[in-house]
Amino acid sequence: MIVKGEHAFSGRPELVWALLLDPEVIAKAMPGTRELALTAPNRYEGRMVVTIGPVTAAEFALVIMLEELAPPRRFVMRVDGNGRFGFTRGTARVELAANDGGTMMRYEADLQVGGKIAAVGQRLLDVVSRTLLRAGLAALGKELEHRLGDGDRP
Amino acid sequence: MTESPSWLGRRVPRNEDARLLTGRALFVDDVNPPGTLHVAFFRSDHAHALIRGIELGTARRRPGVVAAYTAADLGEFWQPGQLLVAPVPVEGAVFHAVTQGPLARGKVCCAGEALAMVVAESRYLAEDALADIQVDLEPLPAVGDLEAALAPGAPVIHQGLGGNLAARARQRKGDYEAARAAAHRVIARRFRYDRGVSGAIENRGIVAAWDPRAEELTVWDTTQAPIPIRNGLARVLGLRESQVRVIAPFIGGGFGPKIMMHYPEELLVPWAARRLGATVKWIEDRQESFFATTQERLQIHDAELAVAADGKILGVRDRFLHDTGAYDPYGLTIPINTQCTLLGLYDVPCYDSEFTVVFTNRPIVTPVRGAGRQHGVFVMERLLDFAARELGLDPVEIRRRNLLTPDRFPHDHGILFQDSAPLIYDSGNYAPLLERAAERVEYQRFKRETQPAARAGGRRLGIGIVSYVEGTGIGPYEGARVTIEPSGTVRVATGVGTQGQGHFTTFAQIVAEVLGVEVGRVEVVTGDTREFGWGSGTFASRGIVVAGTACHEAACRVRAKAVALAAEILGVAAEEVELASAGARVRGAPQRRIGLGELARRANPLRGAVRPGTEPGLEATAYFGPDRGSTAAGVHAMVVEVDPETALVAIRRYVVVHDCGRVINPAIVDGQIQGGVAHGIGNAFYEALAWDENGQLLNASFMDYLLPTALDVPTVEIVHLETPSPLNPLGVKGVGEAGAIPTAAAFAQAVEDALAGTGLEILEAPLSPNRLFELLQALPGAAR
Amino acid sequence: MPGVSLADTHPVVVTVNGVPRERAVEPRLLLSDFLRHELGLTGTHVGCEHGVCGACTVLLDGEAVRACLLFAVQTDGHEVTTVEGLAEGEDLHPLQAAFREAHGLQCGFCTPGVLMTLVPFLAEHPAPTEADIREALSGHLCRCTGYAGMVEAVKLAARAAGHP
Amino acid sequence: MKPAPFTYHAPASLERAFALLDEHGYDAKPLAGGQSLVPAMNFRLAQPAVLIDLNRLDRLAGIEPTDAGGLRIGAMTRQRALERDPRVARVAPLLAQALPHIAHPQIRNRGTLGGSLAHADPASELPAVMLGLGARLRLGGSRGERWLPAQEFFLGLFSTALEPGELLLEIEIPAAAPGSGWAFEEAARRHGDFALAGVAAGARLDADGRCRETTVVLFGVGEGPVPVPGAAAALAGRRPSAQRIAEAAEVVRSSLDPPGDIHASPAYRRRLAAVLTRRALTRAFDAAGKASA
Repeated sequence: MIVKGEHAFSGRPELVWALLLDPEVIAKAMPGTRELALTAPNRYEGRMVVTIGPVTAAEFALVIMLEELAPPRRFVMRVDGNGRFGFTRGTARVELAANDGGTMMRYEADLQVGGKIAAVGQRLLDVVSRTLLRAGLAALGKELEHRLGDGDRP
Repeated sequence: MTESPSWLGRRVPRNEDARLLTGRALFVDDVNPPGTLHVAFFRSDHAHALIRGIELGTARRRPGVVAAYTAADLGEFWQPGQLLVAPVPVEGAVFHAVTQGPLARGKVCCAGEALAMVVAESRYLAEDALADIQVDLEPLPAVGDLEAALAPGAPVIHQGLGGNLAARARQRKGDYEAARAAAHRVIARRFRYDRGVSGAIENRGIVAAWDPRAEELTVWDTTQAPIPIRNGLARVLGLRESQVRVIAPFIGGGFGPKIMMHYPEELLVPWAARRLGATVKWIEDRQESFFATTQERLQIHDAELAVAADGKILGVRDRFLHDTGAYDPYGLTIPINTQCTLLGLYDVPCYDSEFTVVFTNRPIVTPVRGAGRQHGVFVMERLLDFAARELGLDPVEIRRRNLLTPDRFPHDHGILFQDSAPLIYDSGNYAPLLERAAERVEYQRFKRETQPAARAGGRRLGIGIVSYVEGTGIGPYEGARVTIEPSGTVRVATGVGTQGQGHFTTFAQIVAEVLGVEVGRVEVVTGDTREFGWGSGTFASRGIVVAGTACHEAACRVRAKAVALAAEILGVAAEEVELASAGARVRGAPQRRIGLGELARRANPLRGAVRPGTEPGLEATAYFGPDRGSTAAGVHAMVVEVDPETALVAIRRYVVVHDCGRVINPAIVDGQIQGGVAHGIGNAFYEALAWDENGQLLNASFMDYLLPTALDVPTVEIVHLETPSPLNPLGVKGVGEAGAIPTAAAFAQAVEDALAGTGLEILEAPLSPNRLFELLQALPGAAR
Repeated sequence: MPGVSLADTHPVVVTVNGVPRERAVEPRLLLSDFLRHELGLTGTHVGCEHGVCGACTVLLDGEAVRACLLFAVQTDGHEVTTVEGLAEGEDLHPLQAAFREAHGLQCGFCTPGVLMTLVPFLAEHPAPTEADIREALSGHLCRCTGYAGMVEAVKLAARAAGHP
Repeated sequence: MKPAPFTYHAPASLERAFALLDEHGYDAKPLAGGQSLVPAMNFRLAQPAVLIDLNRLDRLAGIEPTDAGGLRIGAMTRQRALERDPRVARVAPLLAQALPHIAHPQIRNRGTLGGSLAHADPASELPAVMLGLGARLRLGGSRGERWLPAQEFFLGLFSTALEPGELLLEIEIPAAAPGSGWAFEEAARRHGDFALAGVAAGARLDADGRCRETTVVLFGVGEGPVPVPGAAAALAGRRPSAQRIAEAAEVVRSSLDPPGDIHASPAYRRRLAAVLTRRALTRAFDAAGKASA
């Protein structure tokens, strides 16, 4: 499943870059993520507990790796989650560009879902991924506003 | 009791129904003795992966769990499965046999392949324990696309082979190239027929009980082939065949996959029962069934038809890919069926067909109702439709011009069939099938009045009319034992199990006819190796032909014994004795009679001498093995209504004119056809397994995998024509798969006809509304 | 159910086919498994366990429901009727007889559930149209018959009950 | 496919139910008809630690007329009871038209109105119908009760305004204004399947046959029920000709961004939504015409 789009942030690319590489922020941007920790350079590990409607406590062991980093312009994020309900794997290419004072983020992610959630939940995969993505971007935006509000403004 | 007319050809209500209707019939999941242990399997989420490790410690420690096993725990018992069907000896054919082991070892080759087995005190607890299992799998790229699978650099599923080619075979007759050169038109298209499940409402299941005192293993199995299961289990478990009893009780639908012997579970459950000295049970759940039960149907054909200006077929060339899934235990049966069935009812002077069988990271492919036949029919019938369009001929007319005429039978097509025998049609009379179908569906009137009138009113009606043959009744053999008991009851035991085809009644009719008793007095036993231990199973529409004929032969021998004894008792010559009304009597003097029960008692005396050469009792066993199959044929006609805005299609009418030789029980034969058509409608419009690029199945439930319901399947209007088979004394041919074979071809023709003028061409089955919408959108001038 | 300590079970008194049955059940025990394995009423069949195929259909207080979508514990104090409750001794229920007459079954696995839907259906629609019948049947999956024999059987049963 | 273990409570009073909800918080799941929850539990996609069975709360089931000529429906009222009640067909024809599309009788015999609304499946008929009818919902918990209009109740994918500890208690459907007409349309692969797309439409004409009120609510095409006010705007104050209705349908087509699945691509869903909207509005205006005639 390919998910792509773009999202405008207020704040310079450097700021957005710092935001996107902060485990706390990533955790906020990926709804249900818990205990995400930097375990090696550009490698984060934690747990993700997704609850959507009747699906309760779909828990995944989460590994996130950042590659091809070219600050503050682009990076590749690899996500690998495994749980009793199946697995999810994804590779997201993220590009940042200055955009009149703010930053335009372009992303294209190739998401794979497998196991029970794919076998039984296909009807909802698309709409769920959209919902999670929107929630994630909103969280990022909120966090950014928050930091800007904290006088982090250049 | 009054004289009964012939039992053959009568709509006799079924002997088995009372048990089924009241809930008394025994199915495998009903076997549940106290202390039974229950099995659940841990199955791979990944379609293709290396197994790095499996951790069962936590699962084993869970309360209620009795044992848990991986492949490593099976020791010597772990062996690749047997090759079920030797490949048809086509000259120059390539075949690489790769079969599945009981639990995945080293590598996973399809999603759902079992990695571990848990035995617990209940299925609930066994499933709880699955959550305790930790596996370390290293995912590999999955192979799904048949062409990509053969491309250089494709991931290889079975390393030893160096590629994903499972088999290749070419069969030819005549000189196609010459035919092509002489052709007025050459119609070439690419066709795709997709994968589905068999969809029996009863999932598979096995209950195995080991009796340490008697040293006997009893296995209840949802199998279409109990005798080969017994023989195989005895071999792998190191037991005598006499120590193993396999019972296939009532089976909730077979449709092919229940003959896949042996499934991993069919080996592991009996193995565990013996190892644990207990009764062990595994019942497949619906979700598992989408991964663990074999499937069928993906083929891609590049086919062309060379035709003369008058529509006469000069030749056919076909190159097709066949998806066999992760393993190929069933040899070449399906693609050979495709190759043979494509020729249909037609006179095809030149034929050049080559298939390539491909390994993919998908569940194993073995025959499912139709078993490759529908692909061949779809390709040929579609090519004829396109030829008719190009030549300005009516679809019925182009078929009429190419039918084999009665003087051409028996007809040798010059290629080999699935039973490795030459493809020779035993008998047939095809023109009447086509004419009666056109007449019954009012083809002319539909084209002339109904369709234009509907169009004027804004409704899009379309008609499709296609034909097919069904090769049925192949060997090797079946047997039956017929016994007249002192009670007067006639007992028939045969090896073929029943999955709803009505064997308890059809076989009873055959025997009742010979012995002159009521059908209700004939008790048929099937599928219990303790009752009858020789035979192969229920498949390839062969039950009535092979086992039915064995029943007939055995009954005739019992009649001879009864007549001889009665003649002696009644003091007349054997020629003067006839069997009727449950007794033997003197012709013309019905009052001089003796009941069959009394005869049976007299045939088994307690004192006195039985003359040398005579056997006690009124019992006989007979076997029948035909040299080759008998070929049934038919024509289906369908009327559909298409809503071009929503791309939804409704089937308004369905006519089948069918010839399966002598019909023993019209109700049962009609039921087989009606049910087959329902399956065919599923394959035409509703049912397709959806896989993503990683080999993940996206519709492993009845929510998303759509079996047709009572609102989707019309009542089929069925007409029977009878051209008896010369290959067996009853003149019967098989009918089990007929209904499912041509449906998708009829559907495609009818939908195109409903949308005539748009240039729509349907080259695939099934055709979902979503896909029809896409095809319509791709046409020039399509609305948004 | 084996392997379950009484600590986490609930007492249940349910009247099945007119007979009061008392058991202690684990809350998660599905009604379908309770009927089949606790009470030995194996006429109720299990085909999908997600409420689609209809093979496990039984009557709860006279209404057709999926036994795989109910927990046995929920039936405490209620009445359940299964296929075993239809026939009077050796005499088939008129609907059962009609199914035999019209060849409304083949393998017979889906049949008990179908019958349990149709009994209340016919009570509510004594003279159903074919469309009514097919809609009532659409909550059941049958792979053998193609449904035609079932539709005939329902018409037959309605006629037999004096509703042409 | 057997459910994971859970603790079971079947409270006999609302007060007890509220107390249990407060006690168990997020671990608890209310069990209404269970026709969506139990399948998810059998697949083990849902593994609630505590199940609070509402089926003993008789007070939550029942249909009562309101003084204003509407209906008050208890959340635990079975869908079949609604189907069989002539007052529903009279007061809320839109609901009566929608009910037969929900799965099959065996499911509706058990499934409840409140359960379906609280579940808020994006392909579900009833949330769209409630929006179309302008229903009000009564929510309650140990901290008291509140009324919400349907459009404030549905927040998105399987999500509603229900707070932890709150239950949906009752639904109030207003009397239809005179001269209004209703139509429900749905496209599904098989009867009773999840909708590929569907629409609940209402229309009302003024004295001289102009469009006074139009409601178009889609379902199966987003994260929940999707009202399309733009479609109404395209008709407001005009005579509902085929042309105008087609324009309204076009507004629906262009305003939707539906998800895709194996049964329907986004493009196909847009097409279905537009066609069904056109058909539903046509029927709704016919009915309105007859009602005001």
